[in-house]
Amino acid sequence: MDFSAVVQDNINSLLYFVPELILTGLILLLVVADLLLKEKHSPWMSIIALAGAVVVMFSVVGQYELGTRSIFNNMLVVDPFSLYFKLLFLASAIMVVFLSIGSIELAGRPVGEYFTLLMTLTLGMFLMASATNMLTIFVSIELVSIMSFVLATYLKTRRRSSEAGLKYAIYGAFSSGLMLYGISLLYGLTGTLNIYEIGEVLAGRDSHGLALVVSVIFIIAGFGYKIASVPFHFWSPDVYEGAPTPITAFLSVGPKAAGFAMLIRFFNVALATGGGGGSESWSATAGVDWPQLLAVISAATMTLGNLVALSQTNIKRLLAYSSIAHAGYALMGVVLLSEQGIHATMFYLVIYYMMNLGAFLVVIICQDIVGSERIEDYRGLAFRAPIPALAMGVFLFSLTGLPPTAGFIGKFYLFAGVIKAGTSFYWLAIVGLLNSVVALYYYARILKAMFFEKAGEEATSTLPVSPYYVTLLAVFAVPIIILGLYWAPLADLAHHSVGFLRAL
Amino acid sequence: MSVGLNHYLFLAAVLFVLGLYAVITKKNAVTVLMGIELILNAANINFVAFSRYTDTDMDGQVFAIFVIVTAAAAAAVALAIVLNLYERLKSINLDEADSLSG
Amino acid sequence: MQDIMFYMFAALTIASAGVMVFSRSVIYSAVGLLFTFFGVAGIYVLLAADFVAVAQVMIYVGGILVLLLFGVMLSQRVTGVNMRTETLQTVPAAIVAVGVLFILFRVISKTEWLVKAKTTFEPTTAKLGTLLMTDYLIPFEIVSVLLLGALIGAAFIARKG
Amino acid sequence: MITSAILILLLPLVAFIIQIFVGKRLPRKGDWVSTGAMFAALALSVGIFIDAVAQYEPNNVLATATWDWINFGPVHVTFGFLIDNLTAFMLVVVTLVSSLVHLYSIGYMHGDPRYNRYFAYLSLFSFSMLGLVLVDNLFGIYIFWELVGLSSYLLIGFWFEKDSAANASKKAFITNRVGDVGMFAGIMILFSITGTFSFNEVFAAVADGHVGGTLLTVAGILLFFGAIGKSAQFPLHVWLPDAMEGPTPVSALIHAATMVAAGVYMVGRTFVLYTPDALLFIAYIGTITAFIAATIAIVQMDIKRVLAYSTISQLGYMMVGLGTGGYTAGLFHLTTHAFFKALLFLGSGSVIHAVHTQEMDEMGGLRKKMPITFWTFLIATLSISGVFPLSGFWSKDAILASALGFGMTHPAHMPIFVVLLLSAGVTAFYMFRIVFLTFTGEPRDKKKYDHAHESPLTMTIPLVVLAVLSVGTIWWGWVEHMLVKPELASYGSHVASAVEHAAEEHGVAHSAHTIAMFSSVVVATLGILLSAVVYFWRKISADAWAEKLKPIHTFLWNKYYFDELYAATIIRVTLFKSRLFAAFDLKIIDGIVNGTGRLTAAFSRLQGSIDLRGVDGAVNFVARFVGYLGSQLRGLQTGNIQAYIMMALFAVVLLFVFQQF
Repeated sequence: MDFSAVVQDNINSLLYFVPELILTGLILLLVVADLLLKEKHSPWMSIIALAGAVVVMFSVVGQYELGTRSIFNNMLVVDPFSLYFKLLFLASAIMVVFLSIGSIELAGRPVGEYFTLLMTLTLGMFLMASATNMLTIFVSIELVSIMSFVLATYLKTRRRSSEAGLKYAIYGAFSSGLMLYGISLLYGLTGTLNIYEIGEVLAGRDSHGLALVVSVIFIIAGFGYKIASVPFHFWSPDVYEGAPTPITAFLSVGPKAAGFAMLIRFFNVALATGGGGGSESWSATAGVDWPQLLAVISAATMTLGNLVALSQTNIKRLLAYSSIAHAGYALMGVVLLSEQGIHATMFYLVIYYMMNLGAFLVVIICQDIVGSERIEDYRGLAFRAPIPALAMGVFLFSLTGLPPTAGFIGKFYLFAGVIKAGTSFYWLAIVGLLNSVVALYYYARILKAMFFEKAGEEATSTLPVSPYYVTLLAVFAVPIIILGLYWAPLADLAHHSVGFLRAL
Repeated sequence: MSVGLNHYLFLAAVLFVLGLYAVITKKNAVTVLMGIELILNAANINFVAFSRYTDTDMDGQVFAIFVIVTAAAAAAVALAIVLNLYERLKSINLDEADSLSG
Repeated sequence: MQDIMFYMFAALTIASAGVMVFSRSVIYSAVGLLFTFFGVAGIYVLLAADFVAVAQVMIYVGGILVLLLFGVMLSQRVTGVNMRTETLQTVPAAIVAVGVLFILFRVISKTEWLVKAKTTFEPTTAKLGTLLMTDYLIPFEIVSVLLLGALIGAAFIARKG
Repeated sequence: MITSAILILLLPLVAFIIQIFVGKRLPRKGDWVSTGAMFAALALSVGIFIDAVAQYEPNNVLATATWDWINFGPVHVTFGFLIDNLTAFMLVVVTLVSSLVHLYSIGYMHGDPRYNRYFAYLSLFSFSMLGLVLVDNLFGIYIFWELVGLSSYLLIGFWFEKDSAANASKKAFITNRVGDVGMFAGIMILFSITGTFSFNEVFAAVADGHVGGTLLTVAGILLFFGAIGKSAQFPLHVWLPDAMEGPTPVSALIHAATMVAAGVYMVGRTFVLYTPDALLFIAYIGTITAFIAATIAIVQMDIKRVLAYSTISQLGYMMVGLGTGGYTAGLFHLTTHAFFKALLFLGSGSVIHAVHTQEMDEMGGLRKKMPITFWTFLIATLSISGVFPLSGFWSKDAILASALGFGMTHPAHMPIFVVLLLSAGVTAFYMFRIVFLTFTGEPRDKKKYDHAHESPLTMTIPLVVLAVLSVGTIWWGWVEHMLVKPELASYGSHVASAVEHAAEEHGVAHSAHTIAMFSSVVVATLGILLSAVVYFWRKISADAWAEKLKPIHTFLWNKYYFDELYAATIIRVTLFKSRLFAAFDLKIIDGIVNGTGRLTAAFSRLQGSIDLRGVDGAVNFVARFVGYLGSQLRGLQTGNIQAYIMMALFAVVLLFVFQQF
């Protein structure tokens, strides 16, 4: 491609880049507004952030008409797959703004930087979902990571938050170092950074042996750190516990989903052939059994997450482990490298978004009204604050995967996918099933504390819950029930969005 | 034997492992960050060497530049975080930052 | 000639990296890192990447290292704690490190890289500049947002209150 | 008819919604909403039933309705109703028992602070159970199955102020989930092969031979796991006795007509899926359950616990019926049992309501105080004991005949019949033990006796209605015609052969009937007489016999040393030994008397201890082991970031090694 053609392509691509441009504009607007507004805690910041996010959302929806296209000289791609994830990121960002507004932890902290960083992080996730070049993949991961470090440290005067930030930063920098080294090896092997070309090169050769395995394992370290899968999960419980709760909620949903988007795209484009155009499955290239490797990671992730969650006493930490376990479940769909599996994972991530954010919302409310994160302080909550307790019941049921909640349907799709893939993955399905029994145990423990145990002597009064929170709870809980009964629209959307650009 | 691609790769590998070792063993947070810089440098040597020795245009060099820039950004934030922790703990030893565990 | 230069720079890089890693004094470590960076810059020159070499010196030596030293000073001088860094879990770390090194050496020596030596040496700066403005326009823009975000974040965390 | 079906399903759901949200503000706290809805559902069900009778044909499908629920790609799920004779039957049973329980609860729960909540849960429960009966696919049945589990959890833990109730509900829920996992896996296997959940399509696929062999056996057994959990079969029956912590009407509902019946119903509904091996598995599980539970029941002193074990035992009978090919017999027993067991529970509730204790030690002589309760209870007891011509006689006899027929064609499996027959005697023994200890003799607690009185009308009317239904000689005729085994000739070869083993027995069964009838009457009479000798005429003293038979202790001890070894494989030997000793000590104190009684009692004690220590122990052991593993893994999270990094690196090396080899 000659010079002028490249420039022309860049110019043409702008049309496909509108949501990101608006988002960038929003970030700059927030920076300027923060400088202009005298008040440090002006509600205007959150209003601007929300309004901006909604505008971006509309423009993302509009992009569905544009079809699939590779932009900016194959650095990024716009396809239904990325749009689906972008909508999910926006939905998480918007809900986290709502969560943050009420959070007692964040009260009195400067809002300007907070929303600026939040929106920058969202931009990073957008890029992660559509990156198709190892360079954009790396840079967008860095963008998300660095913003996450700062947000995790946001309560900088508290020791736990500072410590969480430090651990996150060191672990994150280390992971991107590993990943970078992996990328450099892959670059040397294939001579290109573009994942489509990588796929072609790998498909054209039969043996790659060691170097490919090592480089991909290092790259998995980078993705695995983003989605917090075993054995790259170690940072997440500590960070989730120490970070401000709205940020914990966000980290456990947004960047995790972005990591999944990237993982799915990378594996299916670069390391597998076939598929596309609605055909059933892809097969791994290069004589390396990637599916089995991913399956082992998936099984280890859900098992470790669930087992360690059993003995937790802090609810944020418990949810951290539970979110590790859920990453393991969601990985079940990725393992197959098939359209059906990806569909299941995408579907599950949205449901996970609702139930997990919902659970964290209850944690935020309880920090406010009970003033504790310990499960034992949740005793008797059903009588003191029935609405949050009831909502928590819905979220936990859904997380467990019991009908008629959306969580059941999500798990159902995952299991259906794995089982349909044939006998070689039955073991994974069995591990998943056993895990869901273990999970029930610790979720039931919270429920038991809330519904079946009495609060201590000193705590018997009814606790007031503001209408604002009640509305938010309903926003999460009602769809979970509705989707548990009628999930066709969401499943259709996910199904429609599976098709991503397979080759240039 | 004249110096070829493999020599550079071996050099990078040694640097990489030294970096890993520093990251794992050093108590001082700043030295740990230094170790991470070693890892990044190792990767960069790979990129530039591949860019030179294989038929790959200049992508590797571009990548190296991006790595250097993002490393600067990451280091700035990480240091800010380290100093912030220092204000809380009066220490930047990582083994003392273990109140979150289990 | 090139070969001798390589071995010199490689020796400098590894030796100073060794000092960085094994020294108990933070200051020594920093100095070791400084020379490592210089050594790597030399390697870049040998690899015909003049611009990257310059960027290495400017950003790493001028920026990052100063930043790190600054961090050391700021956090240690105040309390008068001696600037030593203890080590922990050295034995398992050594085992893992040797394991990784072994794997990497095997990988490097077993793999058939697509070697096609370019013997010409031409200045890269202009070419890189063009690339950043054309093919790599979007990563370039992303990095600018990243720097803005990092700036805001670092400033927020570093400032009092 | 579909409209009625939808209404039947919606009525309790609407009642639930009304109750949970505005129940408190309604007059009488809205008990009439739930009760009215249930009676309306009953009327509609009876309507369907009459239709079914009017257009009678074996295996008649009265109506179906299917809507696309979700339809694309690999997953095609429909939602629909299937109404056939079996459904019509179950609808009547469920709505009838449920309405009576509603009515009864008005009196029983009077004054409870969460009165409206209670009725809301009852409605939710009825809704789930009716949905389970009505749906036409495996997916739907699983969803309602879980809903039944959920509402039972709420009802068992209704008095959560009691720790025991909170724990019991949790235990019930988790134990059930263990079975459900198997069931889910079974459903998914069938789905993965046939690509559909619909009963008809799955059955058709089986008939065409798409599914078969070992895989079908495995799928069938996995499905049956669900029934093991819900219908409290060995070894997952441990939750049911504890579940008595719920209010007594709930016990009647859960343990008589609905929840436990769900498993039996499910097996009946999917009957054609089971291969001969799977059926044999079911039959043996049923046999073991029937016997173990019956023997344990002998020594319990808590009236509700005895009934709980008797339920487990009777469920075992039903499973044996199904497993030996006696489709009609098994489902028939389900129906009759629903009525007489509901009656027994409601009767015991009436007693408990009067004397405020569940311990039979503190009762006695209540006959004069509570005549209606006594007479209805006696009818139910006669029925469950299999006394001619009450309903229980017919259904139990049908099962025994089925087992005997099976044994006659396959002599190796004769023990099933023998054990069942023995258990029938034991059943008669322990049931009459309740009657004698509770209603006859001198009052053992004078104060409680003086306080006792007959229950109010809302409570006694259901008793009388159920008593009338328990007499029901006419039942058998209906059922035999309505619930004919599915026409298996139309299904594929292997199923045909599967059920052939039962089909050819049909001829045998006729001759078996006479033998079974005779022997069951004899055994029941013996059991009743024995019980009367010990507990009514008190000719034999418990303590004296305990002393006399000391050598037998030792003998028993050694004999069961094998059992002990068997159990010790599950938990540690020493632990078990000490507990076994403790169990024997207990036995001497309130032990049993007469020779046979003595033996059976010792046996049942042992069974009880295996049950409590062994099975419970195994469950606890697994739980503790998992917890231990978790806490060990938790130790990895030391808080030191560098340790994390090293572990991650170590794992990277491991992954590499894994990938290479």
